[in-house]
Amino acid sequence: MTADVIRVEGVSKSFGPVDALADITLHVRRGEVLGLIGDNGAGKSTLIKILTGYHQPDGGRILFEGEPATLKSVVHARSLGIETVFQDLAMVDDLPVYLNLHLNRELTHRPIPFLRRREMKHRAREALDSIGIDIPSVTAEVGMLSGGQRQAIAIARSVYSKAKLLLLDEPLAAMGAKESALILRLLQELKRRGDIAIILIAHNYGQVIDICDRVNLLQHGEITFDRPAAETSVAELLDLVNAEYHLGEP
Amino acid sequence: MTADVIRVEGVSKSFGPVDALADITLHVRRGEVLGLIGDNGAGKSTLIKILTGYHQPDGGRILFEGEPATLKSVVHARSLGIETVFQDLAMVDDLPVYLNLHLNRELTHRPIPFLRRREMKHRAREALDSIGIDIPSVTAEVGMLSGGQRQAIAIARSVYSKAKLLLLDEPLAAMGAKESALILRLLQELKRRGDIAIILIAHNYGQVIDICDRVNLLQHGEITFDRPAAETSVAELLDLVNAEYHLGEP
Amino acid sequence: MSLRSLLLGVTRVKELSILLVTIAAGIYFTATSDAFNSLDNYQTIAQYVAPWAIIAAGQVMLLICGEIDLSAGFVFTLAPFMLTLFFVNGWPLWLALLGAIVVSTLVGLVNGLIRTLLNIPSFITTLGMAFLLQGLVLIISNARPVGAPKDSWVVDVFGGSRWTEFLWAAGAVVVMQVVLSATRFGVHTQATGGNPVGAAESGIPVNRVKVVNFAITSTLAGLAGILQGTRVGSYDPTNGGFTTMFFAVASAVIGGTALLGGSGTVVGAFLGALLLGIVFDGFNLTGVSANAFNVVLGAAILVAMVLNVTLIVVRKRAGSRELT
Amino acid sequence: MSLRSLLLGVTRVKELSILLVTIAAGIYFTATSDAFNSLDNYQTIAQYVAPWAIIAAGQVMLLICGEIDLSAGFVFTLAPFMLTLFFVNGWPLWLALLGAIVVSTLVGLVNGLIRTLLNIPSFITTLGMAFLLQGLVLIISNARPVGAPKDSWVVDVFGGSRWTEFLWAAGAVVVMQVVLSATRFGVHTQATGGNPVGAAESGIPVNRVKVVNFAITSTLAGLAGILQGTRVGSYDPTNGGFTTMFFAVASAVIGGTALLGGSGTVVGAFLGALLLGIVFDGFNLTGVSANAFNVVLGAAILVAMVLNVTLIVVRKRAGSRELT
Amino acid sequence: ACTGVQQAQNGGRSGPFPGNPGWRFVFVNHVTTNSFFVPTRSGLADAASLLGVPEPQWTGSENGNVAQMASAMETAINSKVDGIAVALTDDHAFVELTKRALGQGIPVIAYNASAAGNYPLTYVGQDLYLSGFRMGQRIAQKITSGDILVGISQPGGNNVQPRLDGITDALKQAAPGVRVQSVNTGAEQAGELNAMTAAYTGNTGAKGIYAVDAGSTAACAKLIADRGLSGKVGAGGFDLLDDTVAGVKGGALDFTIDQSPYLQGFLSVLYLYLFRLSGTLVAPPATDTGLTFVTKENVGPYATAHSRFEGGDNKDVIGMPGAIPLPPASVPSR
Ligand SMILES: Nc1ncnc2c1ncn2[C@@H]1O[C@H](COP(=O)(O)OP(=O)(O)OP(=O)(O)O)[C@@H](O)[C@H]1O
Ligand SMILES: Nc1ncnc2c1ncn2[C@@H]1O[C@H](COP(=O)(O)OP(=O)(O)OP(=O)(O)O)[C@@H](O)[C@H]1O
Ligand SMILES: [Mg+2]
Ligand SMILES: [Mg+2]
Repeated sequence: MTADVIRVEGVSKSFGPVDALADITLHVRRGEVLGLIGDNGAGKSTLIKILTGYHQPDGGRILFEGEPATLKSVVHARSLGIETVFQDLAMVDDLPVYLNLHLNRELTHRPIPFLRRREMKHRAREALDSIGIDIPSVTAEVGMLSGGQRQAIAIARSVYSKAKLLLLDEPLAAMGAKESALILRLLQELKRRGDIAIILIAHNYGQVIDICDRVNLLQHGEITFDRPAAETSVAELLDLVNAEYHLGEP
Repeated sequence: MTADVIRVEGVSKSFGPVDALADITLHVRRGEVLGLIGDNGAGKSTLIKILTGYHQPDGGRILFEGEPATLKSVVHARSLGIETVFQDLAMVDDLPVYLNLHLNRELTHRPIPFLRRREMKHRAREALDSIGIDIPSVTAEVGMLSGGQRQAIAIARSVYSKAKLLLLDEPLAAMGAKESALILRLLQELKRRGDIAIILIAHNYGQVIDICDRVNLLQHGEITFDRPAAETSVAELLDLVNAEYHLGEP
Repeated sequence: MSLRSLLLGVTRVKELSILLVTIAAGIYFTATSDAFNSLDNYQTIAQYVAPWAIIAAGQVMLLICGEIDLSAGFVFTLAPFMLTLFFVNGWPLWLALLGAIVVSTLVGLVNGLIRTLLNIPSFITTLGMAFLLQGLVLIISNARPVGAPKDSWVVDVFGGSRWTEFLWAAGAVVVMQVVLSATRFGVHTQATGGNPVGAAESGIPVNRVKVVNFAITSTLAGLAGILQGTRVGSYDPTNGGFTTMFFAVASAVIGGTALLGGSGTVVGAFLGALLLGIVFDGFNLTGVSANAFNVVLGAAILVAMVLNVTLIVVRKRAGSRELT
Repeated sequence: MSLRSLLLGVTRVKELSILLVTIAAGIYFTATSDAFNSLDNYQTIAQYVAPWAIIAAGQVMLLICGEIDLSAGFVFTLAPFMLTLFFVNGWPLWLALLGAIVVSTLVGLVNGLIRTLLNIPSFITTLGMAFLLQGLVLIISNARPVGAPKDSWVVDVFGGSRWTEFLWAAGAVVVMQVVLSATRFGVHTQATGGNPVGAAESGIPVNRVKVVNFAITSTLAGLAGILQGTRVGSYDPTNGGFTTMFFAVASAVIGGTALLGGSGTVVGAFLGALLLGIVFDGFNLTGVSANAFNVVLGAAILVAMVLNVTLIVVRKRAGSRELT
Repeated sequence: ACTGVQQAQNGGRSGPFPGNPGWRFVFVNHVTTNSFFVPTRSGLADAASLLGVPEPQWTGSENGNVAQMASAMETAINSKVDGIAVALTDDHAFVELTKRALGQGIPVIAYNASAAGNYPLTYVGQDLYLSGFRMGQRIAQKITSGDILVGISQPGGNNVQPRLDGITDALKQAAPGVRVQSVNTGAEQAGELNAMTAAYTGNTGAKGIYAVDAGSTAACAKLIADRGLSGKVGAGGFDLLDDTVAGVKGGALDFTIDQSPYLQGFLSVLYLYLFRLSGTLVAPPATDTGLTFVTKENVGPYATAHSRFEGGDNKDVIGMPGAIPLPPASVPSR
């Protein structure tokens, strides 16, 4: 059993009057996929944005690889090996696909740091093909693409980085069935390699149970449920989220 | 058996080099929910944008309530009774929730056409409550809300209009399990009333089969499959979309 | 308790911080110059403020929907000469004035149509229009100032009598603020600037919204030009121009309007103009000479904005703390 | 076949349409004036173009990342006087020039820091800075022009010798275009303007990108001011200012830079400046009189843009048809 | 950088005169930052220093904006200054203000530009239109037919447009064969050179190259030097920028016009001071500050002295020439 890649202890965060996170404690180990579920507006994205250095927590502490870490900025978090697919995707519409794929990680020549456009295009093509998404051209501007195509680019961007911790905020929301399956297989592949920890946010509990090792439920700003995926079921999760809801009933 | 609310005959659309739609023929009857499925980038959103008057088709024709109709603009389509939830949601981040809910349908006093803000807030509150989404305040700016909260507002906006044809482009993509269930129930309610036709785009085939009367599959710019929902299954749909994919395999 | 909630309500008013900065400027000049607080001086300040405030009332709308009108300053210059042209051709004064205003509106309409139909950026459209109008003024006026008409009720109402120019400014600000915040058109203007695609998808006629706002801005600029010329008693081909447009836009931005569209208030722009007017008048009053004037003006603008931003942060914090 | 694919490639070049418009303007003036095509006249055009092109090379970067520098014109004015100040205080000329450039860079740095740290809109930050610098120039120069230094290799290199000013402009354009399109910094600039939140989420230091671009713009503006003053042989406190800034921004926008950020090219801005230079020179050449000049100028800008937009549409259509 | 330190304290006395409470005078100007008025500001500062009053405020508009000037004058009245000197560049805008100032016991005199139908106590300066008219007459002595180029920095600008009008009118009378082609040169010196160069390139047959503002005049000189046109075309203009003086000296320009801007500042302050000191008894006289054509003959001191009286830095006594060139013959007043 390997050590925790990240540990969150008692983290809280408010936006003015809105208390998004009250007291969050969770952890993920290397080679583990943690599923994070919860209602809309529960605070899942807020937690991810804290772990990725985009927001600063109001209270609590974060341990990265056992060391207390203040995630000052996205650059800082990334320098530690934390990669994110944001729910809003962080795409620049005016830039072509291959540059979005390499955003802030552009390849350059040495010693003169000019862009290696050809190589980036090539790599972009490869990355997207391996995800199995059909994108007309890697030089197309991202603003023209369909919702699922954009999401695929965002995922490819993070998955092909050498991250220690991968944060995925609803990566499959706009993905078709075929594409979802391919991406889930990709995550499984990453998991098998065993050198990465993953936190996955999703509203599709079937997918969560399929891919995740453990499931955490975020309610009222706290983690109210933490169980291995093998020991729970879609039905139980749905019951937890909403007692009135019954599976199967339309 | 009631007449078709809308009939699409041989519609095509290209964006420069990209042929998004080749030759689309489909129809929906009053009181019917049509599920439209297909890969990412298949052209589903493009078709919706044509039906809603936002794009103009390159070829083919559209019959609305039996009459050939040129959907000149969104205003025009809406004046005919066509309402849409766009995949990109069409939210104005700087405006508060209740104004987004009433966008281009603001309530005004008579004879002086000042805004009836109080009433709009009230109605917004009601509409959102009935969907069961938890939004801190209807006067909050939409830009601050979570992905699911934004989507709920877009849905509430269209569902509470008096539409004859309701177009929903992945309305549940970012919705939590609880919220999805509530919205599906809402659609069922609308369907029961029988005076509206609905086209629903979704990647979750379980939901599609649950709620829809009929399923159409959009592939390579054409409708390649048209079957009552009762006569198909998630497994069949998945097989159709991708022969290599097998349900249950992770 | 009621006082507390009142205070709480006040902290939520967007224009509070710029109001406080304006008051601070007033206090500063009261302390440094005896003559600052006199009716006469208030009038002088009002004279600075009025044209900027009137034009800004339109520019705010344009900026909110993501456009800008660089030609407004030259419509300001042109309108009085159009009035004169009609007047000397025998139209009654009130009709000549109306005619000049209509011409101003038409200029805005043309700006808007070029912008939306031909899809040329407003910066260039209105820059071209600005030069065109400037040249036109010179040709019409033969590059010479002419006296404003006199001795008519029209003159008295439109700038001739004391304070009338400022009253028009106040009226324009109130009307435009109401249009912005209490009508569908105002909401559509905000939506057009905030998310053009989304607004169009919702069926808002974004192009029409823009054209109307161009027309409004131009109309107000023409009115402002006539008012100022009539107050001064002289129509001058070098009045207005880019300088006036600049200060109007600056008023809007100081008052909290985003240059990139989406948000802003007309009252804020008025306070921005008031702040600039107080600063101009105050430094003239305390005897700052021309060479040093701009240093002081520039520094004052920067200090005022730093103060403003600080106050906004404080206000937001106070507001949210109370709410929690 | 190869010709066809060449043609196809050409239609995809963004700057093609504005290039065609510029060529059209050149043809027009060739037809109307015998003197247009002469080396002497090319030099005059180059003198118009150089300052606008140099400043625009920076402004394009700023506009792309969603900012604007209104003070660039006054850095242009200030730099020669800083040079003089250092020079008369005994510094060698090359060091004085370097010092003046460094001061320009610092002004940009301050603009950028105020903009990003205090979060004051760049329109106001740089407007305040513009007035401040203008005042400073007037005080330093006592509102009087001074002769530029003479008889030094430094003078010859920096504007003194024929065409050197234009060569610097060409150099600035090439360097900045390379920075924009071939370096990470360029991509980050585009990302910062295109989606500030997304860029920040990707870890791009958006504030630093902005500050650097402010510094670049100011540096180039200072250089342009020194070059022009040295070419003319006189440093004048009325040079530069809002007019020069305006034409630089107009060059950028004519050349296809979006005022709201996200996209643009330096080469396009250069072509925009060239078009403006040809128009200015051409109309003076054909003897348009002073009063009518601006009418013609404004109309020419509008016509050129209409042509440009038409060509863009045609180009896009041609490009896509070929590809299908 | 400004003078003014020595007048920081209010009030003072000077020579035989009694002390004064530190009278504040204000100059309202139409182009406050124009280099033409640098000597004017030296003059008013010198007079103030001499008389023991604070240095007068120099305000108005930077670009001829009449409304802005009116506001500046109004501010001066509001703050109850002790005297106003205003350049009356507009016939209408300053009438009420002048009346109001006089009504409140604030003396008003006009300097540099005057207007009909107004009530300043006096006028110190040279008529803008007249200076243009005289220049036109001078041009007519040399050129009787063909085109001439006349650069103007700001068409409609009330410091330059009247001069252009004067030239045009004078030529219509004295040399109707001359066609005036005005050139819009813009306010900045470098642009002025470009515009004049382009205009000449397009009309190389032009018989003369003239200008009505300081910057354009300097541009004319530079253009003629650049293109080696000295002596081939008529040329001239206004004011005394370095390039202009060098141009006159080198023969590029036939003349330039000096309007004694120093005296416009100096005398205005002196008149206001005496008027106050004497309780209106010393009424200010109307003063023509003269219009001197600076030509190759009398350019000497202009070129070498860098005198403060003409906008330079030199505060020393300037040596007299051995002989004084004859001024124009006096004209009997009747
Ligand atoms: N920048 C912000 N300013 C103010 N409120 C915010 C901000 N960001 C988030 N919130 C609020 O905090 C709460 C949590 O939002 P968050 O985006 O974390 O939810 P979520 O769990 O990701 O929901 P979803 O499943 O819908 O994406 C919401 O009520 C939201 O409105
Ligand atoms: N405005 C546009 N310009 C150019 N290409 C476009 C434009 N809009 C869509 N496309 C292209 O058309 C194709 C169909 O896009 P569309 O958005 O209709 O797909 P979709 O079926 O809705 O996919 P998804 O499930 O991912 O939302 C895509 O390849 C997309 O890149
Ligand atoms: Mg979320
Ligand atoms: Mg879609």
